[in-house]
Amino acid sequence: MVLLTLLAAITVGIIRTRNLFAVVVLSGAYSFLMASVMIVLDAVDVAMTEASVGAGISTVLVLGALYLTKIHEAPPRYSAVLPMVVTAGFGAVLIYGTWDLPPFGTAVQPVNEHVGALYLERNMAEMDIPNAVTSVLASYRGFDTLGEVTVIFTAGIGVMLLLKRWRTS
Amino acid sequence: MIDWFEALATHYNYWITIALMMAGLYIVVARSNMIKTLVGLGIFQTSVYLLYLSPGKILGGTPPIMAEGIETYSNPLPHVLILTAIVVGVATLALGLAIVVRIHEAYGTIEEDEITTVVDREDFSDPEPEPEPESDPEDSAA
Amino acid sequence: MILDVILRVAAKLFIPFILMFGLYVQLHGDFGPGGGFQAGVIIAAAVILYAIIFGKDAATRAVPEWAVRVMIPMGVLIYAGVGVWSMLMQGEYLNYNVLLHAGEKIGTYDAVHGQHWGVFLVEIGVLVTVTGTMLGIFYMFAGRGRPDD
Amino acid sequence: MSAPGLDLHAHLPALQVMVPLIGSVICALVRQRHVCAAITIGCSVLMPVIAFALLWQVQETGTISYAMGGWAPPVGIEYRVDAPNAFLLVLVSIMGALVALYAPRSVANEIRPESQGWYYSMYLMCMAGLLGMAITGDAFNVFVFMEISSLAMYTLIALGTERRALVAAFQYLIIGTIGATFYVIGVGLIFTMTGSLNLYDISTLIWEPDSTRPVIAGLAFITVGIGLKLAIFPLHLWLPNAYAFAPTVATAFIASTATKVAVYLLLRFLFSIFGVDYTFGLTPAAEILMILAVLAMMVASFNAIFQVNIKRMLAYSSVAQVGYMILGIALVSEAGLTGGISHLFNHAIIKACLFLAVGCVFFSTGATRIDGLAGIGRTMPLTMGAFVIAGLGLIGVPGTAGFVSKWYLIQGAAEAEAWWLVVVIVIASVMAVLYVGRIIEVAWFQEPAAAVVRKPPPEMVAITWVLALATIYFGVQTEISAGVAAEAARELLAGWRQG
Repeated sequence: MVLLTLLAAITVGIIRTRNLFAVVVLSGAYSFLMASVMIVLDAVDVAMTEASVGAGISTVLVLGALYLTKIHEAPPRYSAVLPMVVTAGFGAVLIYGTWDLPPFGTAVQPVNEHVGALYLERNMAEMDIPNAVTSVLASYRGFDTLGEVTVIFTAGIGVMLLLKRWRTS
Repeated sequence: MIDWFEALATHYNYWITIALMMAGLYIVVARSNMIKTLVGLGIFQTSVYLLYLSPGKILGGTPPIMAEGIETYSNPLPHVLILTAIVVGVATLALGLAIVVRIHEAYGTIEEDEITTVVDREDFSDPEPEPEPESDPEDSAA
Repeated sequence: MILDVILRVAAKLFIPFILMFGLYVQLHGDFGPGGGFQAGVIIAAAVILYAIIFGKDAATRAVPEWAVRVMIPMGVLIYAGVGVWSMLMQGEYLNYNVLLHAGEKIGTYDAVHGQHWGVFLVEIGVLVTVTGTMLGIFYMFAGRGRPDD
Repeated sequence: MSAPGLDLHAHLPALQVMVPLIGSVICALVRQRHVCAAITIGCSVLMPVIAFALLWQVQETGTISYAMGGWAPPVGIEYRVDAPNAFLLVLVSIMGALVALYAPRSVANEIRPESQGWYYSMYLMCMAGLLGMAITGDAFNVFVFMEISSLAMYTLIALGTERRALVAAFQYLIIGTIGATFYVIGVGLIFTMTGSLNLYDISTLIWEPDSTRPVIAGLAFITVGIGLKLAIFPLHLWLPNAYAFAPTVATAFIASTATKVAVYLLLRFLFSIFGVDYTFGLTPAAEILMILAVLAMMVASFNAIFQVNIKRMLAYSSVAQVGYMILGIALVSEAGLTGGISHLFNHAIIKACLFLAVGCVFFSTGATRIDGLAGIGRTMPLTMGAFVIAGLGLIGVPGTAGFVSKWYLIQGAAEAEAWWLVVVIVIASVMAVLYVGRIIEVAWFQEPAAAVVRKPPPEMVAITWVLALATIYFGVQTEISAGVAAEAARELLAGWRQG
């Protein structure tokens, strides 16, 4: 819970800072905190990914882009009323939606009883792979992962299409 | 009152998740700097991960890696979904940054407000003023 | 300059270990946290570290750009290829149960081993594409150069 | 692929997505532009064959379920084909094939030679993503394929010839990602309450939870998320620039397929999964959608009249046409839905034809502004002839495809005794007369301004004419499109729970 509160504090910092370099550093810290929260939530695989992607690769990429562009953000020109209203409406719908969600940490709720429990039951017999996350990722929902690799592929080709400097030009 | 406290305690992670999402969305909608917009988008997406992961945690459970003598595991399915979502997030970020770099080369600025006025001028005989670049995503949800 | 030397030596010491760790994460993904994606990111990070300290040219000598361009589609091809293989073995797309025949008899399959093979190959596909893409994107950003404005 | 005993028939659902996906990857590997163009055309032409086979199979044997990885749903990911999405698969794959046949010289004209191989790769990937969204029966898989197609689309748009294309692509990237994230939030809420991601499974579990609030909030998020993708009226602001500045091939393909797939997803969620009782019984979805649809038809048509860039004018018209489709949904009746679905089909044909005709003009003269088209009808009569036919279809003149779907919509409105809707449809059509008429006036009745630099290649004109003739064909022969649309409408109205 302390971690979650810290996360919120960092976010406020990101909103208020105009120096983009500081924003990048703060968002790196945000990712590490997020990874810690994920460990608390037992999502070790996800935490590892978030730490390496969010704090590692993303930071490098944003820094690279900053190097190619500029570091300071101009003060906003328009008033922040409309965005405030949008955000407030969004939050209201979410609060409405999450109000009746089952309390945190209980085993007896649909999400942990239906398909999720099936994976845990069947995993060892059908896969013999102890890490259930790996077996779900690569086999039970393997097609999603193929899609995920394809997303990465698409982004890679897209970036190369946009940024590649050809010798002939 | 008791209800409220109970709701606060059992749903605390949801509250923070919502706060983070709102912050992320606010940055995306309100800020004109394109890189900051992308950072905000990252926060917005990352906070959604918590929405998925929170219900999957079982108090007293362990990570879903099978071992002798452990009975309760947390739910692996949300973890898998979020792994995919993280990957999608970084892919979007990379592509977005690439476009921003190209925009900076083409326009010399990465402030969306400034560019919108330039875009308007390029379309000089357009009688309609260019609409605000950000849309209002809540209109049809309300 | 002294700082530079320290960095270089430290990097030379660290990078092999980072690469080893990446491989460990890749191969140990069945038993602990990790897998192709995390390993790919870690390995790419090692090369990026090398590029930051020794320069992009040195990095492109180690992992040339054409190799990256081949790696990106190759990983997806490996992954999708496993699916085609399972289709050829009369199973549904990406059905690893049917990848291996059990013994001589046709029509019986060694499901658990098939799953192991399937997951192993698929994770390699993920590793190749992720490493390639992360490096590719980094090279693109690093090679663009600051525009003169 | 001809291993002994390989039953291709059983694998059609997987092949529908995997062929363009693998084709795209091979394109990226080869990168020779002529080879890539050949691969793209080959894969694209194969797509309608598979799609028609699937449609036929569905009509013979009913819903097809294909378990990816051999894991029966809900554990694994399911591909589920029934009448509505088989119809959509046919539409997307035909458009993909026609645009691919049109593509090579247009691409050679607009994209630098070194990039063309990758460009084709992105085109195929975009198609694979859209087909994947249409065919899958898994809520999260929809998101993955949505992102595949979107990332490919951002890239395609950013490669437009003007620098404004970059800004358009960036705005689309931001809004598209917000849309996708909203969708994920919605799916997350529903997943938390039902524990399942399989769409069919969700439809059976949707009434189970004690509280409907998270599910309704989830539905709202999904609707807004998809709404951003399909450019429902107030969420449409990304669309005009994206269509206006993207390369011709990308515009024609995206305009004729991307919003259609999003409409399908919305139909799927509102009708098949939640069911009419849930969606329209517990929430004011119908009323909200109807107001938005009417606003879209009026405001966007009005905007279209005053555009100077012809592609942007057509883009605003697309927003208005999406309004017609949403109106069909909001009527919640068989006639209304039939109108909406057949309008989806007809509009795809008409809009593709218009954009391809504009592409021919751009190829020959480089003009994108309406005043640059002066007298073009006299110098390029063939191309502009096709444009006029499709333009008449856009207005909804009897004898063209546009008339058929509008007729069903009017019928649906009349059944609901909402006479003001009939008036709205007529007014929007009159505005279409104005903006299409303006082009025709400039093109045929003004002295030629721009010289035709070169004649458009025959295959480009031919494809444009195929679509123009299709506009007339489906206006006269209504059994095929309206018939299948009516069948899909009946299936959707029945929902999955009852059926």
